[in-house]
Amino acid sequence: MSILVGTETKLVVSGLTGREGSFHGMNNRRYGTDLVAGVTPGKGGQDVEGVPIFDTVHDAVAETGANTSMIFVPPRFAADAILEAADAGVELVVCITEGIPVHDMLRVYTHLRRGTTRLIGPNCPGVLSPGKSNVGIIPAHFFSEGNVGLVSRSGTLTYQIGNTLAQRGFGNSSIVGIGGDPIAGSSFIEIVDLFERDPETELIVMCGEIGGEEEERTAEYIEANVEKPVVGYIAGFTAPPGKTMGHAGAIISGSKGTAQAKAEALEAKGVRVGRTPTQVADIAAEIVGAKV
Amino acid sequence: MSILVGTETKLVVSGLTGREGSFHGMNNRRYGTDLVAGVTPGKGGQDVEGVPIFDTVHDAVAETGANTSMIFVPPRFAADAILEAADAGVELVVCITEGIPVHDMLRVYTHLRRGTTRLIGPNCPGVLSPGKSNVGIIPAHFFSEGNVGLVSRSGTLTYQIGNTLAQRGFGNSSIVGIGGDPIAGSSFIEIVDLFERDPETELIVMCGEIGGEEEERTAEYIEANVEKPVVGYIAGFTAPPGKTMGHAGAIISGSKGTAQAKAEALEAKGVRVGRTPTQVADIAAEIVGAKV
Amino acid sequence: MDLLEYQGKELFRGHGVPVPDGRPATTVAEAVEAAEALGYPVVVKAQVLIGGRGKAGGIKLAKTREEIEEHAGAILGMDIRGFTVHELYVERASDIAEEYYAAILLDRTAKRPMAMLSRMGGMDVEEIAANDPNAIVRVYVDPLLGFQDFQARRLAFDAGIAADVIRPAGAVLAKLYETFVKEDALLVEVNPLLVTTDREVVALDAKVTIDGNSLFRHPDTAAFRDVGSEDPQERMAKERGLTFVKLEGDIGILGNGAGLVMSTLDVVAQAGGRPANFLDAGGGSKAEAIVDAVEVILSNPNVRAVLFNIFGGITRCDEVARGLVTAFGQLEVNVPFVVRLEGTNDEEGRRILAEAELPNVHVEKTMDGAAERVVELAKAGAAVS
Amino acid sequence: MDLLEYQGKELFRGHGVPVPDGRPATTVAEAVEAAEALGYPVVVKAQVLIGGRGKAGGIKLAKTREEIEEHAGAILGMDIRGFTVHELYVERASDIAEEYYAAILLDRTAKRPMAMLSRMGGMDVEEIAANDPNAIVRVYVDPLLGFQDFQARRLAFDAGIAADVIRPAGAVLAKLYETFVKEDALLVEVNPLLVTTDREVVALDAKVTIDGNSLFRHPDTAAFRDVGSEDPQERMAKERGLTFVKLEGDIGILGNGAGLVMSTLDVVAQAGGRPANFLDAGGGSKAEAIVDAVEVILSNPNVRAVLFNIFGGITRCDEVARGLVTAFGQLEVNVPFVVRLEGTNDEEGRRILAEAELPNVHVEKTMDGAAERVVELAKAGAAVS
Repeated sequence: MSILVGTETKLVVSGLTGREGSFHGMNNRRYGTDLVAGVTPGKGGQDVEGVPIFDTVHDAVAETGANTSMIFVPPRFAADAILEAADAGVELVVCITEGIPVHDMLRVYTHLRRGTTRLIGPNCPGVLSPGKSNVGIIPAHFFSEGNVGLVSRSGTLTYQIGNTLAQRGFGNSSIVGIGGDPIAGSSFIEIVDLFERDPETELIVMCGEIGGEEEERTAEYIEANVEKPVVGYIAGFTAPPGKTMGHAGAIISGSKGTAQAKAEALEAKGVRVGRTPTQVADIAAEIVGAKV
Repeated sequence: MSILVGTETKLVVSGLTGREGSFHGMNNRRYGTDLVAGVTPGKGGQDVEGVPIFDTVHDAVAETGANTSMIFVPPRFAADAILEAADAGVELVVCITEGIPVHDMLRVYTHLRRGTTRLIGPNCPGVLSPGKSNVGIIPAHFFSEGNVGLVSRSGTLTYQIGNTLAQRGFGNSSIVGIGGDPIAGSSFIEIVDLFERDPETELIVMCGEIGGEEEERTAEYIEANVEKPVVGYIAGFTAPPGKTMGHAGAIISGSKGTAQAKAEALEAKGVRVGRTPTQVADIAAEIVGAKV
Repeated sequence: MDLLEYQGKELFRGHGVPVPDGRPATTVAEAVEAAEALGYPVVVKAQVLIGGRGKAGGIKLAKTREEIEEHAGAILGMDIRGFTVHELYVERASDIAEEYYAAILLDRTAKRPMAMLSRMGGMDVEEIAANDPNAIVRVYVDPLLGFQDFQARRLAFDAGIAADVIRPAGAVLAKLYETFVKEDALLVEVNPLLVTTDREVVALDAKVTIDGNSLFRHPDTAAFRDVGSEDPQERMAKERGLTFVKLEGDIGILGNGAGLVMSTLDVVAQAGGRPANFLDAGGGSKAEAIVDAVEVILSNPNVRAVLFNIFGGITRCDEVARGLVTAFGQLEVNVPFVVRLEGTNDEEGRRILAEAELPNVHVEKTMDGAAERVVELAKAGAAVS
Repeated sequence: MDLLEYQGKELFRGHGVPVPDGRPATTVAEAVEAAEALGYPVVVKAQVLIGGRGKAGGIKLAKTREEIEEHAGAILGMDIRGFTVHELYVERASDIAEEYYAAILLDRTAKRPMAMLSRMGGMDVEEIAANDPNAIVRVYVDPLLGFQDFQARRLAFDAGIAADVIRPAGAVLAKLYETFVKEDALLVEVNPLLVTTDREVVALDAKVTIDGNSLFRHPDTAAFRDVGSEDPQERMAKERGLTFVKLEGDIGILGNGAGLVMSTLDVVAQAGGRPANFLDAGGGSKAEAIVDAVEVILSNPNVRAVLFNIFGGITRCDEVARGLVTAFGQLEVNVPFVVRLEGTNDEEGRRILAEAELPNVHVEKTMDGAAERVVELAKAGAAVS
């Protein structure tokens, strides 16, 4: 088992004919992901290394039964591509694109919340279920199958943490990068909840950052709803306070959002927090037993 | 029992300080409706015959526990008043106002569908549950408690049908005018479904009009889901075909929408249709037994 | 409220929908002036609220001053399926490469806007739709989200329009949707949506219906209201705030509430009569409205008898009775009236009528009885005349 | 992207938010010209991206030519909490009856816009909020539905603003929301939102933050970008597309990905070091980006050692190594570098570095080890100098 992507994943990539899209799409296919289609308006009927290209996601879904979409189009077209995938009935949309305007994502997020399509990202590295399927840009060769579910707001830090864990012998059920944008399609809580219900996952590692209140809210959720052990990591203890000109942000967030506050919130709810990636691996090893 | 309004109804009226609002609001109160509040921005703190007025529906709900709203504000402010009532957590909004722009209602309707507030109307006579509560402008003195649930798209025709039934000795569980606007908050199907689940209702009378496909869709729903006997009436057999300039409407509706088509659709699904109000009463009497 | 072609195109221009240059004209001289300003060739088009103008000879190409004079003169005053041509639109002629069909409308069943596109425009679209439903592709629009680029692409690819105009046609669809929303339209239809030989996408026609309830926020559109082209009786009714539709029969009908009036028409028809009109005096009808309504009904010379069918809710029957008495005092009434008053203050209303002793006014208690009586009286009137 | 007051007010004007007449100025002469054109009394205001201008003496009333000359001269070049004043805004003075506070911002937690109103504006709103959370009332806005009239009324009534300005204040809130959406703002804040003695509601200040990702559709706003008021090192980084924040320490940091860089800062701090900067070379960093990054880092004279912490995903470690070799060829490098390359093509990267035999470049395999090493080197460098 794994979460979000797996052997049943049938992937359609919006932007497969682009440089990045084809590089990572083909990378995912080489990993074993069932890449069934690409979408590029006006290139319907062509193919990329044998993968058929369609003009619309609707056509791709109708012809190939794609159930998962990866978005690799430029930021100004990405919101539309997400909406298109959702409208075509795709269950999971993984949006890699970075730099989508926040107001675009506000509309997309609010709309998607009222439907059944789940969005991961944008500005995220995607989802990897080692040994099964890779949808995104996570370098899969560092990771092997195992019992640690990893969820993170940042990209390379995810690889760093995952790699540190791997060096201690841990494999992963799934690795989910939810992205660090202000409006992310999926939250820590939702992914932690999926890991909680995933039989393969025995330990959940949650890798947060300064800003927002996601980690604090997740701490409360974990205490109330999660049986499996969770190890936390928060980046940004020495980050400079953001230069915010207005007061409005401070009014609504108060002192929340610092790494210290987040780590304390997690620890107050019984989630052990590593101060470095190495400490995270140490704690994980203590809890479920190191393999190395 | 009854549907939508009853002894548990606590009514707040938006526009209670207006001429029509106060006339009908007080009329409803005299009937026994628990009129707990009125809302008129800027008149908070005043009262109308002892009913407290608030500046916002939120205040009214917080102070009085109102669970039902009646909208009596002019058309250009009515959409906002509906949204306000829904935002304040009111369960049922009955909008009497006629002449609300269709695009306003499109937005309101789409928004409300994603929440839990039910809207009756706009441009409707409201809901009467004889002997319990009257929310709207239905002249209650013609109707008495009984076992016939009546739902209608038009106002005076409802009274006419209800009165014809009353003259045959039928009383009503509830009388619901859903309004004839292109975008009505509640459909025949929803009200028929409520009557189906209402223990007091033994017979459902559904009073439609030409235009749209509501009656046809309701016929299908009734066949599949409704056990109780339903009697139909459709107004407009001799109505002139509407003068529509464009073709688009005809393309999407085809030959649907005529009284003949609607009556046939209902009869094809086993719903008997009276050709005049008197025939409706005759059929009702045949089915459940005339009282007079 | 239906707009004439040139009015619709004025709205289109305001929202960036490309349309050929053109000018309205109400006389031959104005048409010539317009053509000279625009440059030949031009097309001169009858401005009437009915389709099939081309087949009826209401659209003509003019390459010279002589031709525009000839055509404008011929078309002005022409009768097109019952509509007299009072206005022309003179437009620069376009070089046609492709003719598509595009529309945005409110789908009452889905309670959503629907956008439609077909590559088979320029002809009778209803017929095409009947023969091949797939020829016209459709998408629903979420009114809170608005029309999305992907929906434009989907329409364009599914309709199979030319590859090189998929982008501009999509942009036009988006602007048509903007027109639909911002102008409070119920329908925005373009047939044909033209691709010129220069591969530009242009709206060659415009059929726009505006929601009358929204006119308070569209003063410019409200000013379009062209009373000149309406039936004079319907215009009189509209000016007085009454909902009136003229019919072919001889029994004048008045009721309160559209549903009740429709039902009254049906009951009269079942009794063997032929209604002369649909007239809804509205909820809460006051005495003055009744006087107006009687005047409108009697302005139709075909009327041989009149049926008042009032079920009082907000409307008070005594008000209606008073209005009728006033109307008999102010107007010359030569046909019998059957009056059925039921509901709020019905006894008072009947008392007022009885006391007024109006000539040839018959009070009936039930709708069925009233219908039978008015049919009898109309037939008797027809036999006499 | 934060806007200066006068830039924010320009956006406000475009959306109908009432603001006093005013003109920007960069010299005393321009300020005088502005004041003469506007008419005295005027207020001359320092244009800096930091609050507390008034307390710092950056806002002055001028009733005469002499006063504007004096104040403009004093404020230009003034240092306000680390920001040098390069620009002024000269504005007609307003007669103040009430001072409110209004803001629209993105609430990241709820993932919705939030509108706020308080009748206690004009002072330190953060403090008021801390003392009395109810002093500032808030509503969430559904981004698909938009800001509704009832929400404006609710804010106004709940905030307890003067009854006679509830309507105009609500209209201003609606226009601020329009500004927020149409301009792709993350924050629109007005403090004070003024009620003049004529009972007009006017935005006396404007704090607007625009989403940098949206600038492609706001060319006018993009032109506002005022590089003059930024730290020169940060400006250099921005021009080269690098995310850079200057810090107080002596260890230059480069990583790929914001999260990894933050983590690197933390690990260095845990090892006893003090980072000199945050620099994210971004995903997929190419050799040229690395050269730029090295130049930016070394432009800080405090730097005594540099840590490269790369975990290759999209970024290829060989590219990073090549970039570093190029940088050493083009730039004068006098401090030690610790380089940790892991991930995609890491062996190739380490081979390139080994072959280049760069002076004083130390390769470490783990993040912890690299952090310890760079801290040692920085301390050694500090001891030497």
